[in-house]
Amino acid sequence: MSMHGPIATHRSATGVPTGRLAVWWLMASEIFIFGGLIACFVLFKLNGTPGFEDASLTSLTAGAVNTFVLLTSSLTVVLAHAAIEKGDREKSFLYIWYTIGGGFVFLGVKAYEYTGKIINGHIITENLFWSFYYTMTGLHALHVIGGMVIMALISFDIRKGHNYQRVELIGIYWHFVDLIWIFLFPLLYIANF
Amino acid sequence: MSQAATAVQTDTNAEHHEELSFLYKYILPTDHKIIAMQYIFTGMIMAVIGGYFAYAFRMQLAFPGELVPLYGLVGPGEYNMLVTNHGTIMIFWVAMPVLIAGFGNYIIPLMIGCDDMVFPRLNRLSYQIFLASTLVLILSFFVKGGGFGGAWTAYPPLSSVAEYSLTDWGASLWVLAVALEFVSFLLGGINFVTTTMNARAPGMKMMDIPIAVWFIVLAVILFMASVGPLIAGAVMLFMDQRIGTSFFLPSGGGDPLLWQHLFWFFGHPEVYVVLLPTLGIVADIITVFSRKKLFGYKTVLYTAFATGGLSFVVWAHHQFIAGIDPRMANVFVVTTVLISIPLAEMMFSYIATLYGGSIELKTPMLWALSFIAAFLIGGVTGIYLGASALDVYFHDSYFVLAHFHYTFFPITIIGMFAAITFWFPKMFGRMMNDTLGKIHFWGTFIPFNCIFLPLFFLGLAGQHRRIYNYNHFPDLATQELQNIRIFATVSLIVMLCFQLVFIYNFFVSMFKGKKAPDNPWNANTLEWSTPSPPPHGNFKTLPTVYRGAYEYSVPGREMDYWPQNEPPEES
Amino acid sequence: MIEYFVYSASSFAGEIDDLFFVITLIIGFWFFLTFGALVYFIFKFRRKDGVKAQYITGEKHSETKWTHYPHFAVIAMDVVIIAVNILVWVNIKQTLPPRDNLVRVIGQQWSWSFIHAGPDGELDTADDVATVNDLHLKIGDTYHFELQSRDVLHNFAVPAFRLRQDAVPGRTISGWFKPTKIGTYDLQCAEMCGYGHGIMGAAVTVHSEESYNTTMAQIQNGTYESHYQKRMGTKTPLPSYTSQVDDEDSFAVLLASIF
Amino acid sequence: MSEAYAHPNYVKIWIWLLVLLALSVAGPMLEIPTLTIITAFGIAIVKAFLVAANFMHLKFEKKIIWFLLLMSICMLGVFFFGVAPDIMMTEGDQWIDCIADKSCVEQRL
Repeated sequence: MSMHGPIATHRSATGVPTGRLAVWWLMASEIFIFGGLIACFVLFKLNGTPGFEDASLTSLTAGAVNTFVLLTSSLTVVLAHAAIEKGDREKSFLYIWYTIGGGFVFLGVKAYEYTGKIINGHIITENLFWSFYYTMTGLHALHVIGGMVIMALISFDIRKGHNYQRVELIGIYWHFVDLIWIFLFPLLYIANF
Repeated sequence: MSQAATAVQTDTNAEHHEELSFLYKYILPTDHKIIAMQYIFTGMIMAVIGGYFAYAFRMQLAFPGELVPLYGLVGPGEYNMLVTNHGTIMIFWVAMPVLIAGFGNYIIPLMIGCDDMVFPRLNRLSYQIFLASTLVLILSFFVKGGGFGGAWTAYPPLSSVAEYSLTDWGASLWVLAVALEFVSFLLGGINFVTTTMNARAPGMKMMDIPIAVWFIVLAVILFMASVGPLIAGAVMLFMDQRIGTSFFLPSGGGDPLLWQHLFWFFGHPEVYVVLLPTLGIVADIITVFSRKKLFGYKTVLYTAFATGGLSFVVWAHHQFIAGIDPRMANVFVVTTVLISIPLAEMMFSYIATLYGGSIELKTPMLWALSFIAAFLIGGVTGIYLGASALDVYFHDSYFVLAHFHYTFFPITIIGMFAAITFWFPKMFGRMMNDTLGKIHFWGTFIPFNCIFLPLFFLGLAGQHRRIYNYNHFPDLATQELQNIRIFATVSLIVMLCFQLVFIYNFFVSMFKGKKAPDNPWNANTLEWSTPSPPPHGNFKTLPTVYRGAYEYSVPGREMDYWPQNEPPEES
Repeated sequence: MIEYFVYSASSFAGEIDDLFFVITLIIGFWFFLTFGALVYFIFKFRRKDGVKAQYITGEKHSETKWTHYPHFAVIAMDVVIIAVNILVWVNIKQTLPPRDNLVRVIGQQWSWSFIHAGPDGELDTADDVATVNDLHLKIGDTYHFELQSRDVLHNFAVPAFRLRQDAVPGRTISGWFKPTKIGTYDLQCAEMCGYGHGIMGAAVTVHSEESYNTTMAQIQNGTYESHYQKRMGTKTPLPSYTSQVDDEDSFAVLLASIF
Repeated sequence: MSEAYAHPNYVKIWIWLLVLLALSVAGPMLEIPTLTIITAFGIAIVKAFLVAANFMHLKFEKKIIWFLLLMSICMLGVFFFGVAPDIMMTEGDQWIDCIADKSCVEQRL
């Protein structure tokens, strides 16, 4: 969607702008990737595989703090979108950087949590629960990092005054990352029976 | 995006597309046509590798223990590696890039009348990821221990534990290559679907889209909806291999059957992912060369929807005897056999399209008709395997092998040749030699049947797949069965030799062929309304569509075709 | 039709052969019908100068009936196939008839171990008889098998019995068969299991009662000569048989002797 | 951005989300397993819906997007229930023995 993009990009036979439609398709395929992992986790958990009682060892506080951080960053990114719609570039820029800051806090808490677990000997190969724990949260953290990088690029772009619609697109992606966490939180931190 | 709703509809787009340097035109292109060529050529190179592998292991089967000319000795480990990578390459690196990514890229923007994909740079990125996956796969043949040899289904624990597979890095690189390839096609797929949904020419309604585009998009949607769990599974398998987790290892609480489910939940829709584009291309070709409207456009479309939907609920028929719950098998038998209904109806519609036509047997038409004939055999033999009780006998036998080669060969190879011979004039602006094309056709189609028809009988005789030397099984080491194996191998060599005719024809026609007119086949769809080859930006003036894609031989018109973009006469 | 190629040596082999026959009839009918129509149309409607193709949309009822009626017929025949198949399947895999005898089959890379239950009909007792790559069965007995794997997936496949079942590590899968024909048959591993997959065979011998008892006694005395090895030694040499194959053979025998 | 729609009050939604979060954290403290499942997963679904509908503007989105997302979730459901009988009902190696006993099969069916 550069300035010289093809005409095709600006057509909209469905009524949904092309960029947003593509992001929704991306979200649909991400549902399958995370959904597949979560489905496997649930299958093993309901099957009573030994090791899944270790869910009680995860830190509920850390999980809750991270949920809070992600929910708040979701708020800021949607406010960034609202601001850019009014044409307020500087405010939008600021809100995007609040969101990125939220991402850093999230990763910090995550790192603290991982450290604590590894010191206590709960490494990825200990049992199936910890394998799933590190795989799922790790994949999620990769999505967080990816989102932060893209957001940083976009923030400078909009300050220069182009590609405003991308704020909404990265917003949808960020909310999706938030949604995944909303489901990972009860699975990994709360349901410890 | 503010101009999105009010897209400038018929501006001349020449000023967007200034001349590009060689680097940006051919190496880092954003033009969908060049990217399509990149996919097609990469796919064809991989097809040569896959064919070479087939040659090596078929020689070993016919003359066990002998040195294979141009290869050397095929030992058991090498044999496993050859069959595994033959399967992987032919499905993931030939069928998918050529038919979906290659021809999808080429014909979607042209057929729906826009100047490019909606995300040209995403398109380039997805090709580059694909190329990386190709290189990773090729690299995996040369690491210590050799390429992965655990069958293309990669069932753990064999694939996840190096001590069992004896291919430590070969297996990991294989998983990595496949996962990269999936990511590439996910990105490409998003592009295809969005393009078709949003960037259609003004006036083109859903029911005016050519079947080829419909089917490629359906295939992409099937792919996107099925591949997710397998990407998750590939991550898990990779971690089993390299980190030592035990998602699929019973000793650590995991379950090997889980991978089979993840794999086949993707693997069965994948069959339809590669099938649908060819069916669509064939539909377009038979209408053009029989000068007929497609029989029951909507019926064909709905049968494809039904097939696609059903394909998601049949996956466990690959696992009837894999230790799944036997009661679940009954459910999957019902869904599997049900899939014959929409596919049969679709085939009936295709054949009915020929009725009352004016059939001209040009090379593309020969390929298209031979596809229908060969796919009929592949389709009906699938019924045997969908029946769980017969699967008890046929599972992993040569019957299965012959069956899916009777589907995959028509899909991949015949479909590829049909598409190439049909769109060659558009791609390169020159005609292919029809006589050489026909020689190549008969030289491919007859040996193809000679290879795979006998294998059905080997399957009936209880011969198993993936065994490098049948001398170890006294029941199978009889002279009669060995004669069949030799016959199949000789046919294969004959077929491979005839491919030289194609390669000669392809390259000579590309540079020295007769100049092609804009619309050599008198076809209706939009790609034929632009010069051959289309310039960067495709159309001088972006077209407007007035009618469906298959208005051939309309009564009361002098011409027997009626291009989609021709304005209706004032009356 | 399968019988033409392979002995049918178990009680349910006939059912599977019949199912094959039923399906062959049905799909043969459809195949020749559609294939005939295809070929006929190609020859009948060739391009002739001055003859224009007909304009048929395929959307009117008078036209769609040509594809719809056959497709209803396909549904009817599908129901037949499903019904016959489920009858056979339920018999083979879903019900377990009372057993006369028991054998444990253990697959590993790349050989088969068999533990015959012995006279008492129970496993894990003192009279168990263990063999490698040699399964001995008594004709007419209904056998239950317990299928296990030590490492990767294997498949317990005896074509003459029309029997096939994956061995999954971590699970014990049971099933049944009833040999009905005396003779020695191939057992092949039918699931890719690595380097030696191509040599992972065994000999299944169906004995009369008398010969079964003799063989079992011989095994316990240690005077038994492996059927598997005898069989591998007497196979018909092929035209291109070379010394390399012999090397592989001895490898197989070596492997067999280890376990 | 061409479509004009009123922005919902995002801060209000956010406060709701935080309340729900507090509830789901408080849920397990009562130590009633059934209640925990309801608070944990029920609330997760409500939260997900709130985020999707308001923050992601699904409320204002075309029906086709809903269809797309629901289709994904349905397919996951198909996957889960197709796999569940094999992976979950194994209980080690007992299930085939259960098949062996005919009365047991009838009970299960």
